[in-house]
Amino acid sequence: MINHIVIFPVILPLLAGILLLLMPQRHLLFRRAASLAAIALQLAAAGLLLNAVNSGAIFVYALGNWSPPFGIVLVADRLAAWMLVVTALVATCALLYAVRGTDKDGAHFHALFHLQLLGLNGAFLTGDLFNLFVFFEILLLASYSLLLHGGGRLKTKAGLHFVVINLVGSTLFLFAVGTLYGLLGTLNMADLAVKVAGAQTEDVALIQIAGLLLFAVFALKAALLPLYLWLPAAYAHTTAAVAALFAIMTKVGAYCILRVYTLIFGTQAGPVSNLIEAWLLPLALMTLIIGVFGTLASTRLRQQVAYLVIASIGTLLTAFGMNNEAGIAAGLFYLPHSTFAGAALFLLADCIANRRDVMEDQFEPGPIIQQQRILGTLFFILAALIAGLPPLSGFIGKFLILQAALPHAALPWIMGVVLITGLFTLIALARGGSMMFYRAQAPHICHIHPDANLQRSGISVTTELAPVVYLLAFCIGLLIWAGAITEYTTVTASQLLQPELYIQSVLNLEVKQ
Amino acid sequence: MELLVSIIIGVLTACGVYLSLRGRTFPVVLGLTFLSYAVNLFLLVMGRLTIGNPPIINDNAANYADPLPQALVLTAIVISFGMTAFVIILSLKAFLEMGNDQVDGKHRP
Amino acid sequence: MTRLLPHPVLTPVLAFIWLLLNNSIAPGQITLGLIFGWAIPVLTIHFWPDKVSIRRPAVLIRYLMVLFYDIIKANFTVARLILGNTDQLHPVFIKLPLDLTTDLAIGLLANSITLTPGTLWARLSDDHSYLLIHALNETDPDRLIATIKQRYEKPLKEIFESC
Amino acid sequence: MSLSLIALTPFLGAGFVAVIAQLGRLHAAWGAGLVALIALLFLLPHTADAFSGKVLVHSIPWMPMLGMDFAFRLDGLGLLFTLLILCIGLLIILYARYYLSDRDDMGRFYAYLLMFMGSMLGIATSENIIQLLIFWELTSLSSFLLISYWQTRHESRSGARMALAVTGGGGLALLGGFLLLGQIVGSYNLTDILASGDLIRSHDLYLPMLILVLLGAFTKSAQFPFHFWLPNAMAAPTPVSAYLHSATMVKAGVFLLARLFPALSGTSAWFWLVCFTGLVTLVVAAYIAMFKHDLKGLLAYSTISHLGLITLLFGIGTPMAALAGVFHIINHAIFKASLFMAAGIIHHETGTRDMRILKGLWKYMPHTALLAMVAAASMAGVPLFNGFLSKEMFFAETLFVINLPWGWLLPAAATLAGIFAVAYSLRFIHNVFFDGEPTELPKQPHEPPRFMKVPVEILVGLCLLVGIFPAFTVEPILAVAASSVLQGPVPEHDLAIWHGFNTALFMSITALAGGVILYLIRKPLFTLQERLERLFDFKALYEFLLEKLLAFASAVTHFLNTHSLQRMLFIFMLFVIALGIFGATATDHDYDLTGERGILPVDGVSLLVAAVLVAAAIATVVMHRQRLISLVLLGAVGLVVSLIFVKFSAPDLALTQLSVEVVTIVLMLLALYFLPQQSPDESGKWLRSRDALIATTAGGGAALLAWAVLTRPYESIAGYFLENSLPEGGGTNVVNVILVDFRGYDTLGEITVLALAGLGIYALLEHLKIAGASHDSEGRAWDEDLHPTIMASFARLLLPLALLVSMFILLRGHNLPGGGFIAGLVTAVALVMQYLANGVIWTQQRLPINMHKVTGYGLMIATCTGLASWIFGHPFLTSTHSHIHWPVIGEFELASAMAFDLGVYLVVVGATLLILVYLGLVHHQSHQMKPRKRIR
Amino acid sequence: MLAISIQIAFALVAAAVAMSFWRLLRGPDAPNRILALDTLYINTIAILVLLGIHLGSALFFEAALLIALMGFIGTVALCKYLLRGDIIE
Amino acid sequence: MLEFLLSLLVLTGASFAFIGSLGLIRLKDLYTRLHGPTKATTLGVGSLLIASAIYFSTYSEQISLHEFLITIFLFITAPVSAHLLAKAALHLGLPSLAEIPEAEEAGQTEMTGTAQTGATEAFEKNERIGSENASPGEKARPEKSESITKTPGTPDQTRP
Ligand code: NA
Ligand code: NA
Repeated sequence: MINHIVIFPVILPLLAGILLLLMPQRHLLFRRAASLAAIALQLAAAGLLLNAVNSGAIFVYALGNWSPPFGIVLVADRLAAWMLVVTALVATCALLYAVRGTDKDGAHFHALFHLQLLGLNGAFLTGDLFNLFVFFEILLLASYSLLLHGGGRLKTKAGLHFVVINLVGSTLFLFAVGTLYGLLGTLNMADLAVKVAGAQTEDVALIQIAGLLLFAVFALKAALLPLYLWLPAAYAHTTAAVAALFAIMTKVGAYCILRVYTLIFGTQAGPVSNLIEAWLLPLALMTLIIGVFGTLASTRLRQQVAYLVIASIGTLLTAFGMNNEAGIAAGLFYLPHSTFAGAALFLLADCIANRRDVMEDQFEPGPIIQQQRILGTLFFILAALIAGLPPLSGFIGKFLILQAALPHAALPWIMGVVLITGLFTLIALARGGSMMFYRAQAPHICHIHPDANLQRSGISVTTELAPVVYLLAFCIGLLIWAGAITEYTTVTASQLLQPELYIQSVLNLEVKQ
Repeated sequence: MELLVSIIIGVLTACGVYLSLRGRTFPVVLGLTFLSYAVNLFLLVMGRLTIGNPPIINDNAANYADPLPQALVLTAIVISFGMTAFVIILSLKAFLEMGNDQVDGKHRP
Repeated sequence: MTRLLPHPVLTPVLAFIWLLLNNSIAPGQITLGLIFGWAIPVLTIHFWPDKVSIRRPAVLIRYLMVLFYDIIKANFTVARLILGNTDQLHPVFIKLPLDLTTDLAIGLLANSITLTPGTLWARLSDDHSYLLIHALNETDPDRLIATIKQRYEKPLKEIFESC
Repeated sequence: MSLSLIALTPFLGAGFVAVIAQLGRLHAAWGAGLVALIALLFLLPHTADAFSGKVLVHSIPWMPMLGMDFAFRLDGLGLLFTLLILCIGLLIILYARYYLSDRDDMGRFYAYLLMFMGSMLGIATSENIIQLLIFWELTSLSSFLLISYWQTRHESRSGARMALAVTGGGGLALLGGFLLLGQIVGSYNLTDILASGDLIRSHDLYLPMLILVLLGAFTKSAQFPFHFWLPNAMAAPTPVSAYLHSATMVKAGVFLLARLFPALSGTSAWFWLVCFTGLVTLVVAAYIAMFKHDLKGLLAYSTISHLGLITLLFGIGTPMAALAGVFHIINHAIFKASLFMAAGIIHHETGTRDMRILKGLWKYMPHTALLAMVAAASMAGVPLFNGFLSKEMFFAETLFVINLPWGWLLPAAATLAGIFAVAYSLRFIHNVFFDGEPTELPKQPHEPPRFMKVPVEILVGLCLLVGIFPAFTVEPILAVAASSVLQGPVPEHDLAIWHGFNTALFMSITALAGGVILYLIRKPLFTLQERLERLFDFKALYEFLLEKLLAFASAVTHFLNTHSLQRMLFIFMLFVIALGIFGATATDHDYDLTGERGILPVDGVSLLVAAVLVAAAIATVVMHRQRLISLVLLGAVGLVVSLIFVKFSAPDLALTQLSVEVVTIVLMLLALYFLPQQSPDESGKWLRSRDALIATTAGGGAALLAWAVLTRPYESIAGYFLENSLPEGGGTNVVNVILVDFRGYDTLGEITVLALAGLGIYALLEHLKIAGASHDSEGRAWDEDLHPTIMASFARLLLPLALLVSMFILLRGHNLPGGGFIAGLVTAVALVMQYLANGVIWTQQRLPINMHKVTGYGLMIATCTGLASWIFGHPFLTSTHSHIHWPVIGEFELASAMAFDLGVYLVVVGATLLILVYLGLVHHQSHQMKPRKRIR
Repeated sequence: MLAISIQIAFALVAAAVAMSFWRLLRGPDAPNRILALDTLYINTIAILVLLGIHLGSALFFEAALLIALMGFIGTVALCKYLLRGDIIE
Repeated sequence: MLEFLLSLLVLTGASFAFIGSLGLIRLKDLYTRLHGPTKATTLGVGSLLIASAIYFSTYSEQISLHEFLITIFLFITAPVSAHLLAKAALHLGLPSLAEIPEAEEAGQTEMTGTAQTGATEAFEKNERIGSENASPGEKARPEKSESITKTPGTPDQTRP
């Protein structure tokens, strides 16, 4: 019996994208409804898949009914399902925020949005290295367009940089895939894992090079030091809903690092085992430091959140970089937290900027804003959340990461950097928040934006902030069900560190003609 | 022949890298095109060099070129075509919005 | 009728080309050729504002043979010129007054002139009254004009523009 | 169950209070009081058990995998703190109700206060140390809110931020310490930790763990040199100060010392670190307190000093010292809370806290003065007041090291601190209530409202009761608290005022007498202190460091991120090269670059063509600044690349490359129309050389990699495709069968990319308006012939032919070079030709097809072809094919892959034209705009 | 004999490629370079046809066909660019 | 016999292709050079295609005539490109050995071209010094210095 649910996360956004493209452009409400319905379906599909893989089984879906390693397979394991669920959740909130108005700032927002999800979901599910490249390209091209959605000078500049550097990255990806194929003669990741483990000593150096080039590609997507430079401007200048969705984008890089360097170049990889161990942890720690320096140096909130995203990727990859079960499990707990928190802050920053007239989100004393109380409270909570202060999920994540670091040789480094950067983050966020909320001057409230009044009537502030609150609620959910979730992530981590099951599930797949 | 191909790949890569490091959008686009040529050739020859034996099944052929890299390159060509088109238009937009075609929107006289 | 079969000439031509492309005269290919030969003109009908009609097919064939002969001959002439002392060349621009009026006929004339080595169509005057021709080595422009008018323009006029 | 509710009630109550505050200001106060009472109510059932020395633990499962539960604990120490927090909390709630003015938002205040109360209760009742830490950090957060309550004031904001940074930062250190502690013990439960003292003390990680834990405790308890946040936190409303700096916030630190005393103490590291810190804090803060003109400032430093005293006691480490420490915690909480409240009353009624202005208030508020005097006497350690008892115990304990060399220093320093304490207590009373007639007060002073004094009266009463009848009042709770601190029997002690003439009494007398004398000769000391203060300004130091940190962070951030693409790419390249070199060298195995595979001979034509390619590529680089020329050269490069594809048996690729090339050149030309015709020479020689070096290295790397792989023997999965292409895939063109069948999923993704490019470009071009140039770059006007007539007619002639060819390529693709991509591109090119020859509008009118739809339907067809296989119970994209025999026509092969290919075809046509058509429209509009000069 | 002739023919066409390319590099102006590129396209067709005969494979035909059909578009576009700037107004 | 015919055709074709490109080197101005490719297209490629048709008709099972399509397409397209090149050259005022009739000069504009005379010597001198980017006509023109003009139309839209 073929489990078709494996491919739902790919088919649904694809069909949604196509239908939204074919739908008459004038029926905005209709398109919004369709778009939301589609995301709801994806959420359901991801949830079902998560439930299915929770049994421990790995579902392999042979596309075109060609047996691996010849055809392309989708592989749904715990990790993939986890990523799918996180993506669907954050996308739902981003979309809910976008349908309030920013979706009509440019053409084809909804189609692009769903195709972006197609790229993300496809990347999480695929079991084929070249296919991963293809879905990278989908998610990248969609992200280029979404990034530029609505237009504007700064957006264009940031977009240009983002596009060009990613094009170079794509080229590098192909060089790496090509080399691997040229040496090992296969593209299926499970098969590659087998072939890499049995590689000839003559080929070891070349395989290493290919593996490391891949690392550069994934590090670029993940915005790991020194390849993070594209991110601050790109995330700070794009539309809020898009920035919120992009909170998951860097995690694709992290996902790929985790997948490829546990499966293909992991502990079982013989002569090239633990290929990036020497690189990942130091770079991740430095990324964390640089990200936090950026948050300290930021002069506006959205920029600060962008740097927080970088810092969170540093933290996440620190966890993965420990290359032990507890570390990976901790990272997998931290991943949704940082995604939700980052997304929520991007959305909130937009709400704040919209109310501060020309001050926007600059860290300068401005007017007292409408709904100061509720926005301030949310900001305070989200700041504590992302800074990793108790009792929210950020703290749990950080705690788990540090706990995982205890047996690690680099414990002093990890603990020192994580704790000190935590302090700096606290200082940075307290400064920014106090500047915007506490130093608000004059009790007058400005009404400058033409649509501002409409946006700020009582009902719409609820819908405006609802996505933020949902994201916050997800984080609280992470806290409350931390037990179940850490159990899931721990088993996931052990599944990743023992890739035999994955490899066998893929390579022993029986294809019925 | 292998050496020749390697050199070609190397030169195309070098030219692509050099051009993509330039400060104006147009040479950068040229550079990206070069890089895609380079990598397409690289991918193709990863199935090793075969002359005169296209992977088209017929009774006379003794052996065939590896068809898989070719399929991959075809995909890569089309993708890079889409990407190139996008970046061309984007650079046009950037030029319009920034008043010059410097990649960083800066104009150095 | 015009909508269903807009270009009675084009349909068989396309079908013929289809067979050429496929190197085959299998019944299936003939059918396909006819289908495309019919469908493509129907789809591209808007791109053809006026109908092409060949009034004197025999003259057309003779014209093509003349052209073919001229091309081969001129090829050798020009080859000698290029291999010889190129400093001795006497290139010249010549205005060729036109009697032809339809675009297609003028086009074919210009085409023929260019295909024949040694002469080159450079420009069509705005009022379509003459063609500017560049000749690689010509000392007697009037003779060239007369030759072209006699060998090419006259048959073309007969084929496309005779009433 | 109700154990866990003690700490959680205030949190729930905070929300409740915030809501009912909407009904009226005072509702908030009543609500808060009620909440505190309820929490007390939850505590009551357990008091008897706790008093009897039982340890109550209640767990709620949370993260079982990690052995982490929500676990609450109530023992003697916990009980003591819980009572202090709740009782003083209640008094503060009452006091604040009168203290806050009409302008202050009571709901917010009480909500924050309750959150803080809950956090403190959580610290006091946590069994799990990580949970303790959660509440610990929550006190930092909620105290931030409380201190910054008057947020419009600068000192409130900065004080709050400072407190948060220092205590929050300390909390992070504590997290580290607790993690290590958990690692050592193997459990985060206090029960286990307290039982593992020996294991902990002998562990390798003991010292780092101890330092981290102490960092947490010392920052929270404002120990030197982290003390500076506390005086700055005085910007908080006085009820907050009274609460935070008497019984709660700062006590959390010493609570931690007490809590972990059995596990951590008893080593020389503990002794030196804790004693030394406590001693320095005790003396320095007591000294500074003498000179503070601000009433609350004096109390703040006094608080620091007393915390130093308690810390020192725990540092001494004897059971008796620990008992004295617990006792002083109680006493200090009582007298310091009352003193803060008294200071608050004075401030409230006079409008100032400056002791240089405050004078002779005795006359106006004698009742308050009396209360303040009792509390101050207690603070000074005057007999009959509670402070005296614990202080004397402290003096006695300092003597235990007297036999060590320099051992006399400790009692001497303690006495000195005692002298200072007496002096500042005296100053507090004398300067405020006596010392002449008040003349400069902002307000006319009078006694406060009746109920504002009640809390002070209660506390002052306690000072006296405990001071006079210690054995009947404080002894039971002290004993049970001390026993839980010591995790064992409480040492013999006698809580009495009189213990006979002993050294401790002598020290007390010295302190009292010395204090009075010191106060009398204070004038010259003030001048000396003013100079010293500038030397040891920790707040300034903190701000300086913070400023430097920000400046450094800014410098680093801006140094790294210059928002320059060139820099990003440069770094990327460097990184890649570094990785490449690492990969090539970091291996234990020797290897040859060249493998063992035989190589193909080179023929002349190939050599020449390769030379042309290399020369063209290099020429493009050399001439790249002349854009049109570099484009022509690029065309040549592309052509040669397709020739290479042909040479190496890849006809499909050659076809694709050729068609893509045409469209790309057209696109680039379309863009170039608007762009400058030349690139200026911007990169200096150094930059060019640098880039050339990088480029050469990258190119060399690629070449070496290619060479290494090409010369190695080879095995791949290709055989499967060659074998199965015809029987299973139904086509002889294996490349095409891979594209539409074996790896059709890739292709589906790829056409999605193309469609996305179309959509994205459409979105980019929407509203893009750009004026065209009226002249070329050399200043020539454009040619007037828009659409050369003859070219137009030839283009039209070619259209049906090209379409026929594209159909030919589409249909044969499955078996021979061709397929949907190439066919689509040929169709697109045929139509592009029309645009070139006849212009956008003319062509558009004749091609009334929405390219969005074409793209969409193409994708739809491809997807639905894939979905159709579900009907037959096969996975997505499973193909089927069969030979159909049609009459007349003959054998026909039909494969579902052909439908897929049709989808591909449509997407390629749709997306390509979408791009060109909309760019064309931009061009068309450009002519309607005023022409602009060319920008070079 | 045919084999030798083909080798000679290859040499001749290769020389043609070299000369065309020389013009492409040398210029001196855009039309000259475009002309050179156009000639290169024609030379490529020649090479493809020769390769077809040389290797006895008909699979090069489509490439030659496409160049014949579409190669001129590059030339036309480039020339139109020189003439009008905007090539598809 | 067949092989001889094939060899002849192949050699003829290759020779004309060669001569066509040789023209690019030997001939002195663009207009004369334009005559080169026509040879390559017509007799050059034509002979090769005939050879190919004969070859494949002989050595494979079926008659191969599709080569003629290439010729047909080339005969349609090549003159168009040649024409446009000539037109562009005239427009740009490229130097010519032949005298350009007055009405056809590029001088419809403010051109100050020098190349109308068609004097061989002057032309050759020009070509020798002609730099990569400029025809002699362009060379004579003074450098234009133009300031940046902000393009109207799209105001900064950083925020909607
Ligand atoms: Na001619
Ligand atoms: Na005074």
